Order: sequence, then structure tokens, then C-alpha cells
Amino acid sequence: MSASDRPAASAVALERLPPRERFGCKGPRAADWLAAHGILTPSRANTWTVSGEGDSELLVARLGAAEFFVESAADGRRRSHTDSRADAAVDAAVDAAVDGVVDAAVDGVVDGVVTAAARKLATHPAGVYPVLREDWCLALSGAACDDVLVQVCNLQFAALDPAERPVIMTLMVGVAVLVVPQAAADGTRCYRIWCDPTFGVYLSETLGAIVLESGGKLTGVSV
Amino acid sequence: MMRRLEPHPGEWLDRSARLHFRFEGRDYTGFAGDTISSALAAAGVPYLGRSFKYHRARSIWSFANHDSNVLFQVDGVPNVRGDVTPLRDAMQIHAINTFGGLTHDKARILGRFAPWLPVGFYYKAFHSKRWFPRWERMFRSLTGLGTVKLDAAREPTPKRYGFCDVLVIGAGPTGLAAADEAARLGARVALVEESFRIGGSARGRLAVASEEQQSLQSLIDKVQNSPAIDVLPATFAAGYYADHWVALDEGVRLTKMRARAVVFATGVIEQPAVFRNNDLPGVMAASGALRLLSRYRVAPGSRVVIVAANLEAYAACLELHAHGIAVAAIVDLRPEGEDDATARTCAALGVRIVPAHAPYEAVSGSDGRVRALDIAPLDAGGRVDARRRQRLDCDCVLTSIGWAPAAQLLLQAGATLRFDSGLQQFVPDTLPPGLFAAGRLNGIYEFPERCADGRYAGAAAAAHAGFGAVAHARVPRTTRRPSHAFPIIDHPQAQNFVDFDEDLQVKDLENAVQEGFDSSELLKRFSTVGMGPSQGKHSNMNALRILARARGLPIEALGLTTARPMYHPVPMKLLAGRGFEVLRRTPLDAEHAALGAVWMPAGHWRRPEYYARSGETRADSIAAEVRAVRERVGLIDVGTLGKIEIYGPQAGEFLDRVYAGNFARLRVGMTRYGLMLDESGVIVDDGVVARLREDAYYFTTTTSGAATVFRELLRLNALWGLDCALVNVTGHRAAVNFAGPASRALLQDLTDVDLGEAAFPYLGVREGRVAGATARLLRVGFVGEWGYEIHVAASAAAGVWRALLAAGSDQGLRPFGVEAQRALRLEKGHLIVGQDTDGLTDPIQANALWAVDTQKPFFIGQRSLKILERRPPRQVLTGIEILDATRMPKECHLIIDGGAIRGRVTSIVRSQTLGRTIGLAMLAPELAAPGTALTIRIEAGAMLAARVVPTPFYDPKNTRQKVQAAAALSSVPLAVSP
Amino acid sequence: MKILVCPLNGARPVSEFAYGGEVRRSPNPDTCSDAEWSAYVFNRSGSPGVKFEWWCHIASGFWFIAERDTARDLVIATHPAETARRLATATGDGS
Amino acid sequence: MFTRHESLKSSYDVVIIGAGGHGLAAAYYLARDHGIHDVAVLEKGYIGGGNTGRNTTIIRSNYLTPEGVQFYDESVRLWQDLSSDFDLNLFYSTRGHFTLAHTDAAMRTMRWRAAVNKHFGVRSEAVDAAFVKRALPMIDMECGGHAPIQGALFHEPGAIARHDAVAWGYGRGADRRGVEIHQQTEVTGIRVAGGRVTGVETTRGSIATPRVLCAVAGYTPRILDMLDLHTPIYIHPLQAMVSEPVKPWLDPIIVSGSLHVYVSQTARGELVMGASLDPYELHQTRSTLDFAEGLSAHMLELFPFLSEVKVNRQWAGLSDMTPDFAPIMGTTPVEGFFLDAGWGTWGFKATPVCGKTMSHTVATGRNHPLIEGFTMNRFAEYRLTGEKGAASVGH
Repeated sequence: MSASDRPAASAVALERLPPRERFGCKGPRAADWLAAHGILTPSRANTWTVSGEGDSELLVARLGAAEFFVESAADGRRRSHTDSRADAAVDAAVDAAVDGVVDAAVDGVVDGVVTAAARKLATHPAGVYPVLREDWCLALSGAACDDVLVQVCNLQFAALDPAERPVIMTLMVGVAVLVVPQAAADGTRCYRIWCDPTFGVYLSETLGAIVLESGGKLTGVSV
Repeated sequence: MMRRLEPHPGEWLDRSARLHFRFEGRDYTGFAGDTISSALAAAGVPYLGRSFKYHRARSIWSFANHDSNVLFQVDGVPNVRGDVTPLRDAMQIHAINTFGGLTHDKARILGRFAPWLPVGFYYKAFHSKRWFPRWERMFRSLTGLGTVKLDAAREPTPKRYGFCDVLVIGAGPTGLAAADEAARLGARVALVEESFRIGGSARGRLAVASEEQQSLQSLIDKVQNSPAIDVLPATFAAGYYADHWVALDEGVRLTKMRARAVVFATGVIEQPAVFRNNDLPGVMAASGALRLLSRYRVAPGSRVVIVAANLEAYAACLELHAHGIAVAAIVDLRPEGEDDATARTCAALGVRIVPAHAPYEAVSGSDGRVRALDIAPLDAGGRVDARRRQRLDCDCVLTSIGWAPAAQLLLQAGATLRFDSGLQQFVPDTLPPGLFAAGRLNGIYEFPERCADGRYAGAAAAAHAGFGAVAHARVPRTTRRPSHAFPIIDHPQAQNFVDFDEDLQVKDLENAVQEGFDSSELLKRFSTVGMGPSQGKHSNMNALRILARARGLPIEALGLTTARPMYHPVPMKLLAGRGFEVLRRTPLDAEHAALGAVWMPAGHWRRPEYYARSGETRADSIAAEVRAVRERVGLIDVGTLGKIEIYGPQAGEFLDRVYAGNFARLRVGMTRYGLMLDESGVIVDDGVVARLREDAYYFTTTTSGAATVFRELLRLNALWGLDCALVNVTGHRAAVNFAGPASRALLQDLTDVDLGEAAFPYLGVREGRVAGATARLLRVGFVGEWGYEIHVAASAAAGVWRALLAAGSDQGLRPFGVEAQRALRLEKGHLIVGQDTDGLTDPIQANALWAVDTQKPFFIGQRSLKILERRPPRQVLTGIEILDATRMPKECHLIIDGGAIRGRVTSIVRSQTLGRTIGLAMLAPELAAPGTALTIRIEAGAMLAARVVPTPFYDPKNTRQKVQAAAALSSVPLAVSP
Repeated sequence: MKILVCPLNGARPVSEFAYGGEVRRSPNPDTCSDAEWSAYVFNRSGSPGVKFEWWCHIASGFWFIAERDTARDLVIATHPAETARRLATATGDGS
Repeated sequence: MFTRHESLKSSYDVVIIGAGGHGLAAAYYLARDHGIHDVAVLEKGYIGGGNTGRNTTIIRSNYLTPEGVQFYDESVRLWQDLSSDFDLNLFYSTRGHFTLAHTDAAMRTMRWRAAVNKHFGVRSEAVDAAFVKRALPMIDMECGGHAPIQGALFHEPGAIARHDAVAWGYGRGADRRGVEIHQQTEVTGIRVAGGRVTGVETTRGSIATPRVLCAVAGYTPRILDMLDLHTPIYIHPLQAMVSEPVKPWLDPIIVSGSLHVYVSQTARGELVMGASLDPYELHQTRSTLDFAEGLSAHMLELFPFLSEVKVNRQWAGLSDMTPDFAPIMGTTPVEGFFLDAGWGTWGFKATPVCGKTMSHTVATGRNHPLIEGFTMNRFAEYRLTGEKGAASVGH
């Protein structure tokens, strides 16, 4: 069958996801420690698990042997840093969560699992080290998203099986990214892409331009 | 005379769509589906181009993407290949490399000189110093092909990675069968074909047996409709690269195809018979003429002579006959001629067949095209008897004397070929794993066998890729001889061309061999045979035969020249693609833009050089920024610094090994300057190390070193296996430096950290909140004032930045950029790694031994430093002061002493704070003593007096870091307008 | 593009990796002579052969050891980074 | 042009390993200037088939260190007369040479090089962006916005030449003076007795000789292994590519460190282009697609109008790199064994001066003054040359 017979690349969308509640940790005792705090971790390196539902849904990715990336479905903007004059108490909790620094207990904050764990992490348990995660997060979805990916990365994403729950660390247009392929409801693919926030604008604009060229649509991404 | 024939079903034309175009200033029409060459041929244009060296008239020869004398300038684009470029409406086409147009090309006079321009003549002439420059100018204007339009715009093109189990290159019968078989076994197949349609050269021919046509057609349909086969027509494999990675030029984009296995069904390339005037327009490869005829319905002529040395010649005769084109004669080089049904049919049709004869000379008519062919008897020794020559009138000469394998890609892939003297063709000998060759490339010529060989290769490739197993038997090679052993006819007046690209005649190659260039590689380099646009596709084989004859060796004894990408030339735009360029922005990027930042590149980052303000020059702004820091307070984004955290019981031990200073003994809550050396003792990076807790440190690296330093630390950690872990937070943390006499007072209002000197001394580190955000505060003095580096999470940066700006807005605060920071740090005498140090600077030379703890058991560079300490340093970094207030040197101007180079200025600034011009210089040790007088050579060789002075220049006693001084100064009246 | 099989991330094109040079055994800095030390610092085994080399998968910061034939550019095997410690025992890099 | 010698003699005064430009130049000057004609040049492949025939033919002397500048300046001086010396047109074409600076750090380096060059009378100037624009009106000064050009080092004597012809010229000159050039002759061993060279083993028999000069670039370590000599030399491939011929539009040689591009246009009209070293050790001259892609992208940033110009061919050579980007030349701990190596990416331009200095060194047994800074023992003595300084400043 010829190139022109392949599905038109219109069915693709790129969205910048709002910051979620998340934290990272690594170290010899990280896995046990997370388990002790009710966070299930994947047994194999470079895979992910998901637990809970709705706002308490939790994505846990194992990066290599002893590093973990924990992200809640809960919207982190509620506790965003961007307006630092917001309720200091709320900020404190989130700062503790993401910064992993000593912080006095804060009253009046309803902790999510993530925040709770992060706050405990901030008390420096032995062998568990905080990893600040301020990642920029994108979602690429639609039937034609693989046609976009082959233009920006040498990895054959289409060959991945989401059921295997792979976590991919690779280079995309020159930027180190963390990619998790997920099966969307309509049977198509959806990719979550995280990167260092200082590359975020560049990555979004570059992917966005290609998505637009493929007749796709952008949300929260300007080109 | 070439002309367009009546429509017939197999043609590639859409006669309903007429296209109008201009060629050499005249209007023409063609049809959709035409190529430039076919349209011009159909219009009866006698010849289409001029040759590279002698500017001889040339025209279509092979119609297979190596008619390198038929290159055009099309709508400003140079070197467009007429035989493979589709005609578009309103095309503006010109012949290239002519002087005064195709017909009246003044340079054709060069042809007359040919006898006096032996191979490599240009090595032997015009090389006197006086003449060469003029001659080169003339030579350069004569050479070169098309013309580049200097105002043409960059065209970004998409580029993609492709993946398949089996890549099949070539979609003739062999490739089709291979693809079909591989797909049948479950492999995902990509099938690439150079020409616009798949099926190969036999497709749509009238004289081909109908059962062959039918099975070919059903194969084509099967492949077209197979969901497992991705068919890519009008696409060629440009190069084979390691691990089955093949670059595909699709015309509009480059696809980088990664295959598990590759089938090469690239076929063979027809080779020219070499005889006098074999380059005349109207002399063509039979295969080329048939393409022109069956695809574009252009009759190559009305009275054709075929020069034959194989069965294909006779098949061509039948094909021409089927199209109603008269064949005057078949001149067969072979004494025995051809004994085959096809040949007998030709004879039966009344075609005159002349065996044991050779073309001696083609004769040109007034229109520059061939009008007759003189032939002469050829004996077994390859000698022609010119005395007994006879003339055959004709308007077209087709040659069908042999083939060369299209093995370039195969050779790039590391295959070896051997010469099969039966076939008189190189055939694959050894193939690397996963590579398979089939069909005519493999020396298998007849249709059924090619299909069978294709199936075999397809199955083998699929099996290699993990699908099914090989269930076929290998197909034996063809037993007839499709190629003549020496289709080269000598002629006293030469002009028997071996290489059309480079205008090389038989004698040129023979002379080169005579001169000692007698290996294939040397012959190629000296004569330039095969170095033109077609890369020897039609010339290397004959050149090799000539070399073999000249050296009296069999071809087997001579090597082939190395084959390299590209198979056909590839436009740079396709290779470049979109051209991704990473741009990294700090979390405060938008804040800077809003404040009028003037950007400067810093690696991938962009940083504010300074902040432009209306009514201020660049110098004004930088000066004001410096003044603000010295007298009030300033704010700079230092987020591009590498930022690393290290945790664990042995974190201190780790830092002690990678930094020259001592960090295991650093007190919690304090920071210390860190100097990083390489094994040879050279300074490679520096930064500030802060101890947060017993088992936790936070440290910075240079902006440029961040990535490489972190990677190297990971490697060392993996090597040493200490109980610690590294975290790179460079992009996840923002950092600003809030510095100046007023910084403490202003910051205190925004933080819960006690900034009292006792609670938070100089070089301390504290954690707390700034403007609501959790922050790390480092009290460092890089710019020489009381100040704080404030490190917060990236998402908190903007809020903190704005809060600090607001707090200082009525206090004379200014955000400052890299330029101001350079001046400030220099006044303080701080060095910048990479500017004040170079690739050989050690801590002794840099005057930085204070940052080295030689007593530690081990650190990287320590052992070399011990050696270096025992020898006098080559140079020493010292402070200098320029005595002449009116002039200043530039960075990297030289210090001259006794007529010799004795050092160089590494940093220089006109310090308004101090009212003098100060800097750092790398000096010969004997000049480094304070007070020593120096002379610096500046622009235009002028000499400038300077003097060695101690550093720091500014605040040598560090009183600015003491509370009373700060308090005193913060009460200085505002020196800058808010 | 050459394929390298990373023990952690699997088969990836070589452009995803950074080359860290050959794993080298250093003399004991406390006991070796200056000549031995400078030879270790500067000299290299420049001839082709099968070498143990440091390679880093850039995106994951994962270092490992590849056993590579530098004449044919063939990776014969890969090993965890700890292998380097055994290969470079008595290194001045600390242990 | 060359005499074909059917067999090797049993002994020679001097054996030179490698019939590239350097080896043949040394043979030529040994015969011409030192009266030593009993010389065999042994070549495992064919004349000039190594880096001599693979480089991008740039000739310049705008180096950073005094030893470098003086050495290459002498080479440039020799180059100018070679064509008449050989009675062979080397197409030695003085084009001028621009090293573009895209950052102020790079601009500092240009100033440094210009200052040192001028000190030794070499015509180099640090020029500003306006000068570059005037000289190269077609260039995109913004480089697609990624790396605006701040200025350049303009080196007037910068030139190109027909690389193969250089080897042929020296070869023919040596051949005429009685030197024997043996192609397809590989050295398999070097005989040493009492710390001095006594002979050479080859695939065509053994030879007795008191003096051996090794000039084999990328193959140096293999020869040194035969003598158990150790150097910092490591081998990385260096790739290049060439376009189809187009009419002349580019006279000077253009180099951009930040964009990893160097390009010149040959007399035939081809653009000869190079970039930086391959990133890892390899003893193979394969081509990579990454190279062609990256170089094309950067070429189009400088010259966007080349979008439709086609790349005809790519190739590679083996670079014998040193840690301080300077060669390793002269005598060695093995008496009678002389080294001409460590040429990395800059060997072609040095061909004549290497022939001169190495022939002197071989003939007298003492290092020529011009190569004192390049001796093998500089590493043990931590006396690396400063060229690396240039390379690392602003990078």
C-alpha cells in the first residue's frame, strides 16, 4: 500500500498538561520507603504502575533501578508556586512536597497521598533522597501521533506495547525526555512526555509546529 | 528524428493535460507525466546539453538517472536531471555550463583543442606564480555546472525515521517477488523504487511474451494491494549505513529507514560501447531508448542501427519493430552473433544482421545528431580493420553490449564482489549478515529465474528478521554472456568516450596508466574517471577493462574503487531537514523579556547581556547596573549555573575526591569555593559547594560545564561505588543573585530567615522562605557586595523575582545582566574558568592554590599537581592596571617584553567604581611581581603601559561583607533614579 | 546509525550515548613514579582491538561498560558499570 | 611518473613507512637536500591513498602558539614554490580564510590568534561583523537566528590545493632522484638490536636499514606497538563530503567552530565540506548519515541558498589525535627510529615543512629546531603545547 493510503495525519493533538502534584526520590531504600507509605512501585526498571482513581490516581514510574517518579492526577496548580503570595500555608505544604526541604508542619492543608509522602520525605529518611521534579508535561494523542513522533525521535514508539507499561528515556529533538505510552479509550495511542522545564517552550513549539503541519490541534501550546 | 508516437495503453502520459514550458528561450509543450527530457525529445530538440570539458553536444543516453550531460537550470535550481524530473507547467529551463546558449555555446571551441589537452593537462600547465591566478579564474569560470541563486531561500523539509522488517531496494520482477514472499511470511516490508512506477523495465513492453507480462502484472497487483508492503515509488536508496540503516530520498523528504534485513534487487546498469563519437546525440543505450519509447512514447529515431553483444539487443530490435520503428541493421561484435529464437525472429523480419563487426565511428549530421554509423570487421583479438569499413545510414544508434551491476549500495554495506568471467560481470561474493542480493545484480537474467531468486532472497531476509524459514533452493546464475569482454574500439582520432561526465577518452586512461597511475584508485584520482555526477555508473567498468588491458592483467586481479554514499546526489535541504536548534530558557525568561533584556547566547541558553532602557546607551545601562549593585542593590538571574544535589553518608568523601578543596570538613550551614581539576591537574570547572546537612550537599557548576560535569560525576560515582547519590536540578531550580549594600535590609522583609550577621554569616547557607516560596539562600560575594544567591523551585521563580523587584523598586534596584556581572566580578578579582584560564591552566598558574587541600588523601589531579609544583609555572594569572586612562587594551591582547610574547590580557574593564582600567593577565612568572611595569600591544601595534597590581582591586579587605559597612553604605543617597 | 544495546534502556542508536573512553587501570598515585603517572595520564592504547569502554545513555544518565572491537565497530558485550571497578582495581581514582 | 620496482633491495640507508604526502616529502628532501638517495618508501596501499587524498586541502598558518605559527608559516612559504619545484600544477590557490566567531568568547580567541600571528609576521586580523558581511555578502549573518556572526579571524594567506597532486609531485621528484616507492608493501615488524633500529619486516620480504621514519597517520599506534613505544595518540575518524559542481560563487575558505563547518569551493566548482571529529574511537573509514545531516543543516544556516545543491559523495579518514592538538615529531627512545605523527586534522597543510624538518632530523639524527616544541617527551614533562588553549577558550 502506498504512502498516500495511510491514515491522514489530521487526527493528532498536542496538549500541555497542567502541573500535577508530583515528587521524585532515589536511593538504596527508596522502594521500601515508598511501599511503607502505601505507594506501590513497579518491580521492573523503566516501567510504571498506576493505582487509585480520579484525583487520587497515582502514576509511579521506576527510572532505572533505584529512582522513582510519582505523579498524582490531582491538579498541582491548586498548590502552584506561580503566585507566591497565595496562601503561604498551602504553598508551604507543596514546597515541602516538591522541594524536599525541612518545613514546619502546616495546619489546615488536606494532604493528598503525594503531599503526605513528600512531606515525610522532607524529613530525610536514611537512604531515600528527594528528586525535585518541576517537569514540563505534554500529552500527544490521536491516531496519527506516531507519524509525528517519527519526525522528532529515532525510537520506534509504534512498536511499544502500552500493556507492558514501558517508561522510555530518550532524546527528542535534542532534549532528554521521559515518555509513557498509554492506550486511549478509543483504542488509539496517547503519549505523556515530561522534560526539564527549561526546555519546555522549545519542545512544545517544535512539536507544536509539526502537529499543526499535520493538521492537528494544540491546547496550551503556542507556536 | 525523435518524435512522439500515437497513444498506447502502457504509456505514463496524461495526454489530456498539456503543459507549457520554456527551454533556452523558446516555448514548448508536453504532457503531464513527461519528464523534461522526454518532452524535449518529443519536441524534436536535437540535443539537450553540453559536455563538462569539451562542450560537445550531448543528449539522452540511458534515461536512468545518470544522463549527466543532460542537466538543466530549472527555475533557478542548478543541476536538475532532465531524465528523471517530472515536467511542470510554466517551467523555465536552460541548459547549464554554456557560454551564449546551448546552440551557440562559444566554449564548444574547446572540443577542437581536445587532441592537445591530454589527461591531467591542467597539472602540467599554467602553474607559474604569475600566470596561475589568471588562469585559475578562467578555469573556474569554465568548470562548474549549474549556477546557484544566491538569494534562494532555505527550504525546511520534513525528515522522518522509518522502520521495517525487510527493506527491498528495487521493484523490478526480482524486488516484487522478494517483497511478496517476505510479506507472505509475515514480515512488514518497505519496497523502494527509483522510477515513478514499479514493475521494472519490461513493464508495458509490446514484444515481451504475454504470459510474462501477465505474471508480472499479477505480481504488481499483489504487491500494490498488500497491507504489509509499504510501496515507495520515485524513491531511491541514497546510502547504506551501519546496522541496516538506509537513507531514502523520497524527493520531498528524507526517510531514515531502519530495517532488520535488506534485499538488494537493484539490477544492472547498461554500459556504453566505446567508439569514436559514441557520445553523439542519437547514440543511446538500448534500454534507455526503450524506456523513452514505452513510457513516454517517443520514437528514438526512424532508422535505427543496433550495436549488439547480447540477447537484449535482439529483444530491443523486436520491441522497436512492434512500435513500427525500422531497424536498419544489427551490428554484432561477436563473431558467432546470437543464436536464439529472438535473433531468428529478427532475421525473419528482414533485419540485416552483421556479426563480427564493430562500430568504428558515428557520423554527425548538420543538426549535430548522428546521421550514419561506420562499421568495420572486428577480429578475435579485438582489432578492427578500418580499411574494410562500410557506412550504415541511420538517425539513431542503440548500443546493447553489456551491463554493470548496480552494486554501489551493496559495496557500501561491506559486501565483496568477484568477477565472473563467464558473465563478464562482477557478482556478489560475500554478504554481511542480513543482506541479500538477487536478480540481475546477482547475475540472474531471465524473468522466471529472477522471480525465483527474488523469492529466495525475500524468504531469506524474512527468516533473518524472524519470520518463517527459507524453503527455496538457490537459483543458478545465467549461463549466457550478457556483457561483452571488451566493447571498446580504438580510433586514431580518439573521441571514443569512456566517461561522458568528465569527457574522458580511451587514450586519456591509457596515458594515465602509462604515467604510473596504474591501480584503479590512482587511475580514478589522476584521470577523474567516475568522479562526475554519475559517479562512474557508466564508466568505471570500461575504465577497469582498459586498465586491465594496459597492464596485461585479468580484471580479477584489479580491485574496484571504493563505493560511498550517495548513490545519486541528494539535495542538502533533504539531509538538513527542519534543522532543530535547541533553545533553553531559564524560568525567568519571560520576566527578562518584559524588562527589555538584550539577549546574548550562552551555550543553548539565552541570557540578558543587559537591560535596555529608553534614553540610555548600552554603556549607560551597563554602568547604571554596576552602580546599582555597588551603591544600592541589583538582581541577576544566575539560573544557568549547573545545580547539583548530593546525598548520602559518603557525599562528603565523594566531593573531596572530585574537588581540590576539602568538603568533608566543611561545617553544616556553610559554603566553600570548589575547584575541579582533570587528571593532568588542569582546572576544568569551579563552583560553590554548600553543606545542607551532615549527608546532604548542594553545589553549583559553570554554565557551560553543567551537563558534562554532571555526567562525569555520575561516571565517577558508578566507578567508585560510594554510598551517595547525585541529583541534577539545574533546570528544575531557579537561582538569582540579590546583591548590594541594601540587599540585606530589603530581603529581610521577604524572608523568615534571620539575616543577622551572627545568625547568617558570610559564606553561610540557610533554608527558609522567600516571598512565600521555599528557598535556599547562599551568602556569597561573587560581585563583591553583601548579597544572597536565592535558589527556589523553577515554578516559584517568577513570584520571587517580582517580589524582590517590587521590594527594591524605590531603593534604586536594577536587574543586571552578564556584562555588569563581568565588571563586578573583575573588580573583585574573581576569575572565570574558560576566560581567565585556558586548556592548560592549573591552580598554580591560576593563583588558586588557596582553594586546594594538598593534604587530602586523594583528589583528581592531585598527583599531577605534585609533579607540577616541583617545576616553575609557565605562566601566572595576575592583576594588572592600565596607566593610560584614555586607551584600553582588548581581552587577548599580548604583553610584549624584549620583543617577545610574555603574556596576554585575559580580562579587562574600565572600572567606574575605581576610576581606573583594571584586568587580569596570564604572565611569564618573572613579570608577575606586583609593581612590575608591562607593555601591552594593542590595535595597530600601538604599545600601552601597564603595571602588575595585587587583586582584589575592589575592597581587598572584604569589609563590604561586614555588617557595619553594609549599613553605612545603604544610607548613601540614591545614586540612581528608581 | 550504529545500534548500541544499553543494559538499562535496550537497543538505541549510538547518537543517544556519550562515549567515555577506555576503562583504564591507573598506578597507585602514592607509590608510583612521576614517569608512571604521566604515562597513565597522557598515553593511550591507540591500536585497534577489543576494548572495555565507558558509555553513557544520555537521557537516563546511565553509565555502563561496552566491550567493543574498535577495528570493526562491533559491540561484543555490555557490562554493568561496577565491572569497571574490577578492571581498574588499584586505581588512583580512590579504591 | 613513477617507476614500478618489482622487488625490494636487501638494504637501504633509510626506510620510510607510508607513501602519503609526509613520507614522500621526507624522501624528496632527503634525496634533494641531504644527498641520501638510497631510500625506500613502503606503502601498504597506494600513493597518497590515506589522509593525503582524503583531507579538505586547507592550508593556513593562523595558529595560536609561537611554535605552531612559525612551523606552519614556514610550510605556507614552501607551498608557494612547490608547483614550480615539481613542474606540476598543484592548483595552489590563495583564497583567504575566515574563521567565524559566533560568541564574544570566540571573538576573544580570534583576537588572541591574530595578535600572535601578527607578532610573527603572519597576515591575520580579527575583523568585525561588518567586515565579514562586506567580504561575504551572501552569508546569513544571523545563521538562522541561532548563532549570529560577531566577527571573524581573517587570514589572508589561507589557501587550498589539489591534494593528490602534492603526493604525486613529491613522489615523482623522489622517484627521479633514485628513491624507490613500493606500493602494496606492508610493514609487519621492525627489527631492533641494542636499542637501535636494524631492519624492517614487510609482506614482500625483510630489509636491513639503520634508519626508519614512520609517517603513517592513523596507523601510527600499530607501528609503535612493534617497538613497544607509547604515546597519547588516539584514533577517531574525520569525515568530509563534496557537492556537485556549481559555478564559482565562493572564493575564501569559511570555517565556523560553533557550527562545526568548514567549506571551500574547488577549481572544479565542487563544495568540499567538513565538520568535527567523530565522537568515538574507530579504525574504519565508514561514512555516517548523522554527519551528512548535521553538516548540511549547519551549511544551510550559513548559506540558506544551497538548499537545492546536491551532496555527491561522502568519505572519511583516520585522524591520529593528541591531547594538545599538536603533532609528535622527531627522535624517539629507539635510536634510528623517527616519528612524524599526531597530525589529527591538520596534517595536509604541514606536508612540505614536515618533509623539510623530518629529512633534516633523519639525516642528522638531531631534531630540527622548528620541531623542538613537538617532541615525544613533552608529555612526561608536562610541557604540552598551547594549541589546546585555543581550542578550549570559548568552548
